Amino acid sequence: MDTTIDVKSFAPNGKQNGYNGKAKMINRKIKYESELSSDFKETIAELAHGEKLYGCIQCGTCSATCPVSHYMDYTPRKIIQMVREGFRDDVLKSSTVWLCASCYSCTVECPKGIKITDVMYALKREAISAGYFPKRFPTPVLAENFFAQVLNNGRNSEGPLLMKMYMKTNPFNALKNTMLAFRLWKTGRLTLKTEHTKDRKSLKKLLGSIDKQKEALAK
Amino acid sequence: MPNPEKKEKKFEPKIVAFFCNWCTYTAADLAGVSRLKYAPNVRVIRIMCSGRVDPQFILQAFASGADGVLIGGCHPGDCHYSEGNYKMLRRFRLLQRVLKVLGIAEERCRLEWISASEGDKVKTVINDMVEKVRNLGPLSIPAKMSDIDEEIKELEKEINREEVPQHA
Amino acid sequence: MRYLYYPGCSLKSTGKSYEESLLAVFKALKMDVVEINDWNCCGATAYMAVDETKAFAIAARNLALAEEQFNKEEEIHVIAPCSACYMVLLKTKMFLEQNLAEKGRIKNALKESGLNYEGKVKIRHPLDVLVNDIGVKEIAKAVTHPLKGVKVASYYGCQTVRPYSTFDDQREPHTMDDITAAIGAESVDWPLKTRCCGASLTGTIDRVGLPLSFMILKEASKRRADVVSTSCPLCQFNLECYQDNMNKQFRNDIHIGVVYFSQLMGLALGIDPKTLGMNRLFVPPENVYKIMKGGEKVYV
Amino acid sequence: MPDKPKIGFYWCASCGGCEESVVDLAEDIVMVADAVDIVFWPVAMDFKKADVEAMEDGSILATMINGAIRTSEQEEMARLIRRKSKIVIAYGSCAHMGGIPSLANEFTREQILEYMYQEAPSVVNPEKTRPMLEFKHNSQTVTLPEIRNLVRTLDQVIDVDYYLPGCPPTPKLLKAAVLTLLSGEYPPKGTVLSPDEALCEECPRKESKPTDLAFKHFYRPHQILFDNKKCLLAQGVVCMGPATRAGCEALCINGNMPCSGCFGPTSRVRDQGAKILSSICSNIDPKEEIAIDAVLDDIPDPIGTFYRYGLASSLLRKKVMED
Amino acid sequence: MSNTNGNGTIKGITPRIGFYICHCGHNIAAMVDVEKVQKFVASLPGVVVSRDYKYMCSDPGQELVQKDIKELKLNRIVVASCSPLLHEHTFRRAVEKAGLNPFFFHMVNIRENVSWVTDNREQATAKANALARAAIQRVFFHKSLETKKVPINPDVLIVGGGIAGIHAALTIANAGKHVYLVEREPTIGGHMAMFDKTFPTLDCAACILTPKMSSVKNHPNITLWTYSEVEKVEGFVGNYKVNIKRKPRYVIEELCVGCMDCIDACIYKEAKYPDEFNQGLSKRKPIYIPFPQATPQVVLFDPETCIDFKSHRCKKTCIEACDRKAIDLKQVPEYKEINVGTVILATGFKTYDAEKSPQYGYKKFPNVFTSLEIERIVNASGPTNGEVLTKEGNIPKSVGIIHCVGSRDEKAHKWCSRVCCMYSLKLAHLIKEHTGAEVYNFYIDMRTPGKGYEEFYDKLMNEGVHFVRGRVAEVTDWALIPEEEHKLTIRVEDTLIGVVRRIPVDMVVLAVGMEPREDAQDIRRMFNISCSTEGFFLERHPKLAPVSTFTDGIFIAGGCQGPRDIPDSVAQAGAAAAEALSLISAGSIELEPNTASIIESFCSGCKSCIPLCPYSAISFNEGTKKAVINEALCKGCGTCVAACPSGSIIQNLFEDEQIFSEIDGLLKFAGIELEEMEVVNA
Repeated sequence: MDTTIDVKSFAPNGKQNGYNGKAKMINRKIKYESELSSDFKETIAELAHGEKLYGCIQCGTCSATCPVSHYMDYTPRKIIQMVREGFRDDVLKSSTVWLCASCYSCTVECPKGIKITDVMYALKREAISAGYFPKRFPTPVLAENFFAQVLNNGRNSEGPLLMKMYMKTNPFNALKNTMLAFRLWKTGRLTLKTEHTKDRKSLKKLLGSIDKQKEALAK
Repeated sequence: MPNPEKKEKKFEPKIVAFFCNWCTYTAADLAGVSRLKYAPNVRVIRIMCSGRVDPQFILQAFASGADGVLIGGCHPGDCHYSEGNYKMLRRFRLLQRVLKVLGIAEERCRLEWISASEGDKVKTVINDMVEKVRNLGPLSIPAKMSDIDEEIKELEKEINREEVPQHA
Repeated sequence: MRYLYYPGCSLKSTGKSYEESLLAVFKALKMDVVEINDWNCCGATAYMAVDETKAFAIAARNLALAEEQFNKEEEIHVIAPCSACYMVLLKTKMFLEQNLAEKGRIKNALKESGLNYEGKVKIRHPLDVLVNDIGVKEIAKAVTHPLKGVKVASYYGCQTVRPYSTFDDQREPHTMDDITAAIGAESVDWPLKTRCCGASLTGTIDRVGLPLSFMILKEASKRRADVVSTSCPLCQFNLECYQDNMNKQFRNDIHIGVVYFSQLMGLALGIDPKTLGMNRLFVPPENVYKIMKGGEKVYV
Repeated sequence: MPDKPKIGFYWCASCGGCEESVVDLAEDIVMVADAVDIVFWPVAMDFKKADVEAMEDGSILATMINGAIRTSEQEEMARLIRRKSKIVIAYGSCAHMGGIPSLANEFTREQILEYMYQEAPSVVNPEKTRPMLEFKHNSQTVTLPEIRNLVRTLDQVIDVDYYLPGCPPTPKLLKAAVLTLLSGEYPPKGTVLSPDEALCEECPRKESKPTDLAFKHFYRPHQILFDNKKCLLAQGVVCMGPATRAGCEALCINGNMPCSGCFGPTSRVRDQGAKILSSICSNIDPKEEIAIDAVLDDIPDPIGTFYRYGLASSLLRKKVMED
Repeated sequence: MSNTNGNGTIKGITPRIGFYICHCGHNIAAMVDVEKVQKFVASLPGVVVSRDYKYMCSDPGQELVQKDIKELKLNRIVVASCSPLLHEHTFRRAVEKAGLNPFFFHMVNIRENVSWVTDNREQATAKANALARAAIQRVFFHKSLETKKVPINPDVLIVGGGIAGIHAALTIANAGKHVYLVEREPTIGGHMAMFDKTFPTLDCAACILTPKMSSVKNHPNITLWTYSEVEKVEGFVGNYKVNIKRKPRYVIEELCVGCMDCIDACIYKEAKYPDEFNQGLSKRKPIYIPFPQATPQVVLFDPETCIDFKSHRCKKTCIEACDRKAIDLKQVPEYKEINVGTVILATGFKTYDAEKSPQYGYKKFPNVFTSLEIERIVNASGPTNGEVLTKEGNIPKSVGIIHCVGSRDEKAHKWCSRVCCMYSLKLAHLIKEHTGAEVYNFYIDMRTPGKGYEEFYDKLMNEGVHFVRGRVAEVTDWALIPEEEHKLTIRVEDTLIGVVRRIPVDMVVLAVGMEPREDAQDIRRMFNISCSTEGFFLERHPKLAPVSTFTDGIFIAGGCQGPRDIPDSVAQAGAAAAEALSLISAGSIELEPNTASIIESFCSGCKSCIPLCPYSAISFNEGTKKAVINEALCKGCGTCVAACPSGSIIQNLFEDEQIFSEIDGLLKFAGIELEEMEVVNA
């Protein structure tokens, strides 16, 4: 055991060396195999229902066709490669996952038939369960609230949903959009009333059964 | 005779396949060269043409204990001998009816067109068939026959036993 | 043929005029359309990101409800006008066909809530139904006020034609353009028919979402479109309601009507604009109204 | 007449036609009766089982058993006869291949009993009474033989030396067989005492068979009027002749009916039904599945058509009961 | 009715079987417990010796068998190794050398059928056991057979007059054998004739091809039939009968000298119809010659566009202009029947239809060209006399070349077309040379495996051509910034940098891949060969028999077998020619003796078999009233055997008893195997 080296000791802001963040321009760009997660690609392939992602030829069609890739910290192509190589933490912490607008153009264009949008969904779920998403980042908050609302009511009510999201993430934004909300209300396109299905009991049973089956499966 | 109870636990269907030399056998070779993994339950007999498959072979295979029979030939119009596969197709259609009446499920006897290039089809067809036959369970005609034939062996024993006291 | 209609949440709120105009058009074309009883949310994009099995279960509930509502012998066609609903229902159906284990799980869950799903339902987009079942010829026949001279930029958005739908070309869709032609208007040839409008981001990360919408409107104006025709409540909301925000942010002055294709159809079929929910628009399609009244177009 | 060879006849599951065929020897029967000593022939003379049991093992030269084996009694008798006879000849289609009785192998014993004693339209049996194997009456036990689960050919129960095929065998073949026995020059064991080639060889209509049949339809005998000169297959009638052993001199065809295969297959064939199926189907005209099926619909009962006499001796022997 | 008797003798012969199982290095031994199989077989009745060996096909392996045959007096041999399609002949020859009839041998395939396709060692071993047992049972019934030889007709048919067909034709003709070269188009030359320069040496394609084309035309041993198609093929190796249709040119080929006076005289003063040879980029008249070096130099009419064919009211100035009276507007198709011993198919390929990838805007934007169109444009004799211009007539300032169009794409073709990287480099060089434009190559992977190819890539990089590693998502006229206005913008991720780029260009070149011709399936049916999944003709073995097919005497060369460049096509054509010549000089070929025969004494003359034979090998002998098989015509399919209702036909190597015992061997063993597996798993 004496021979193993703690790789973290090589970090530029580690205590062992003297940089202490003074040289911010210099970023560490090395990965050790021990930092990687070898089963990550299997996990994601399973969650995304496809092993095709192993066959990525890194052509970049996904990135080029993506309408938002230029805002992403890693382009979709890079994400696929990082998934394959087990860069779990970097992938799950990336903004790419949350910027994906689910427009499916990458899935349609991929010459290898990789369902990239589904990979992104898988990564979103994985990031949420790993608790990796940024706390005040609105997309996961929206997703979670949406989830709770549909669980309870069976339907989504856009007004209350957006209100809640803005309050949780950026109350300032809510103010910015007050005017818009008012106009929507005036044209009859927005209510603060909560919509719901009639038979909420059966819905509860349905979702409860899924939970039960999952628990049984986990055992 | 393996213990039937044990057999049920790990039922591995036995499937006899007749593959035509030019298409399906070549495709099976291709599957091998491509290292495609498939269920080991199918044992192949090479014939020159699916037209050579005598319905007797299929019945014999079932009678000897096969749980399924697979016949592979060239696609219609592609037969190396121009029309042998059509001859097989016609026999197969009627044989299926005979088998049905005789209680052998349709899935146990299968005719597939697999061209020389379709190594992956060999794999999918075999896996699919093994799965379907596995779900059907063992056919085991020899075992069933020997069970039924027990009834006449019993009598034989009885006669041998009874004869002495009766006529002594 | 009877159709079932699955509105989804948006068509009951922000997309109200989509529902109003679509049902009016269906009625005008003498289609027999019934709403699914007690439907629930499709699960949509955001939901998928949290719990996939539940998302599929909740979507499958709608499919099961559809089967329950129509008898066994009948073909069950469910019209889902919202792109997201359409895509999710289609995806659920296909997924359950392919992933048998998951199908079993969901069938069990449905059974516990007193439902059963056989897999008979066909999911249809209104564009698909109108072009492939009714046919452009029938539509053209029903037109009373052809929109001659109106230049329409057909905007399909992303999820209507991809990735699972097969009724139209994924890259160069044409069904909405076929309808545009049938109602006497003219289609603008433009490359952004299926480009993402950023709807799912505009509300959350507007820095990314807004430019996407802006580029679409900009190109439509540049190509002299009088109106943008949409087939998705999210696209319509996004492209229309944020026009003020866009103009402020990109120091521009874009004012282009963004309407549902069904609203344009309704106008051509002689339906009163109010019935079509045109009064709910923030940016009324002025040029369309002007041309219909025989006036001159004005480009802003 | 101690020198005369002893001969026996016995019948199992059969219609009696085989017994009749012995009488069909006509004047030759006198020759037979002169040459041999018939020691056992229940249908014509009064014999009891005990009489046979009393005979010395191997004391009968040859016994001809006709009929399939379907009850315990028949089995018992077959075994008994086997012990008492030097040579056992399976006489007629039923003993040879199971015959028509073996079509019962398409069903289970239970199905048959249920039909016979409950479901048949002529039966009134609300109590669902069935024959019992044992019945006590006045302190006496009356027994009935048991019906077996399977109808068997004779050689599936006992060792058989020769086969005389046919339903029934022709007098000519019987006479030849008896002469062979008397000659003492026995053919190899297992021989079928009939020419080992197909019936077409001796068919009077052989000349009229065309080279190319290309079946588009099949007809059952009641569906068309046959041309009484032309090959029946050429008329679309399923004739088993090509797959059936010769020897009958085309009796049925001479009666303007197709061969139904009672002589069984040639020695090179294991399954007569499969062979005629193969031959006929290969010559069907269409190539498309749907069209092929349409032609095959003209053969509504393939088992009854191709296995009329031989289900018990076919490769599968019976309907398979899957668990 | 059992087929083998308990004491293991058949008709008085006691089989003495030798069994040999091959390890094939690790190929078999890694998955099959070879020793276990060897021991199991040793316990079977009739087996005298059972051995395993590292490589049975090696000389020592074969010698092992031969030694045993002699010393142990073996009379039956079973080898369990690879596919019989690979080594059956090897072992039969070895057995024959040891003095045993080669057909007392049987081969068990435990590599392709077992070790390579199974991932469980116990199951693989059990399967190998079953197959071996079946073979042991079967070989009991093998008989001594003689092989049959058929003579080879020395004439050769070559279908397709591209570079592969031309080279094969010249090779065979130079060897003194007669060749029929049949080409569908009015001229030979194929795709190569359309190219400008060839990579990597930049030789002018016409300069190196034209001499070969005229050699073909002038060669005494070559019968050249252009504008002709094969209609029907009958027969078999050594003796094929081929029917060929010669389409009417409406010009008598023997009389025309290619002076082109008739073309000048045509009532159309201007060319009006798209010129096929120039990819429709220029126009031709209804009477034309495809290109100046066309071989043969004979004009032809296009009846679709010639006025006289449509209205019969033309002044026929062309006929008047021809001194040699070569024009015959009443010409009808001519049918030829030839006999040849071997055939070489060199029917070539087709380029991918770029319209099927709409994201690149082919046919939508006028300045998007395919590579074949650019070949013609840069060619000095092409539609623009070698000037590279946009449709508007301007010299492009920037050109984008998009690689892999239609290749490496599940929605188009999965395969790599092999030639596009190199020809794109060549076109980049030529365009830059002609225009001085900025040239961008958009590639996924640069594939330059060939002599001098990597050096050519190197040269291009030094010439300042841009290389962007990324597959283009879209070519669009959607301008986002002023410099993109009125240009085509290419959207691509520069994957090496990790940034999405938008690059405006004046001209786009689509490097379209190679695909099988539309009628490849018809041709393959006609010649009774197979196609691989993608539709190219299937070779007998990808490595060891790359130009042979599963039908003896039919060889393939060039683009019809798969994407390849000129040097490879020529090499393959040479190989195919050598294969054909080797058959011709052997004079005859040995055939498998798997023919069928009728046992006369058993046949009842029912005629069931007669119509079933695809080769009309069965006839009815009116004298004996029995059917007879002509073994010279029989190809050994066995259909008649399966159909004979009285079991009177036997097929050598596939006799009923052989197959029945093989079935039994496979199955009887299965019971034991289950028990064995349970022991293993317990």
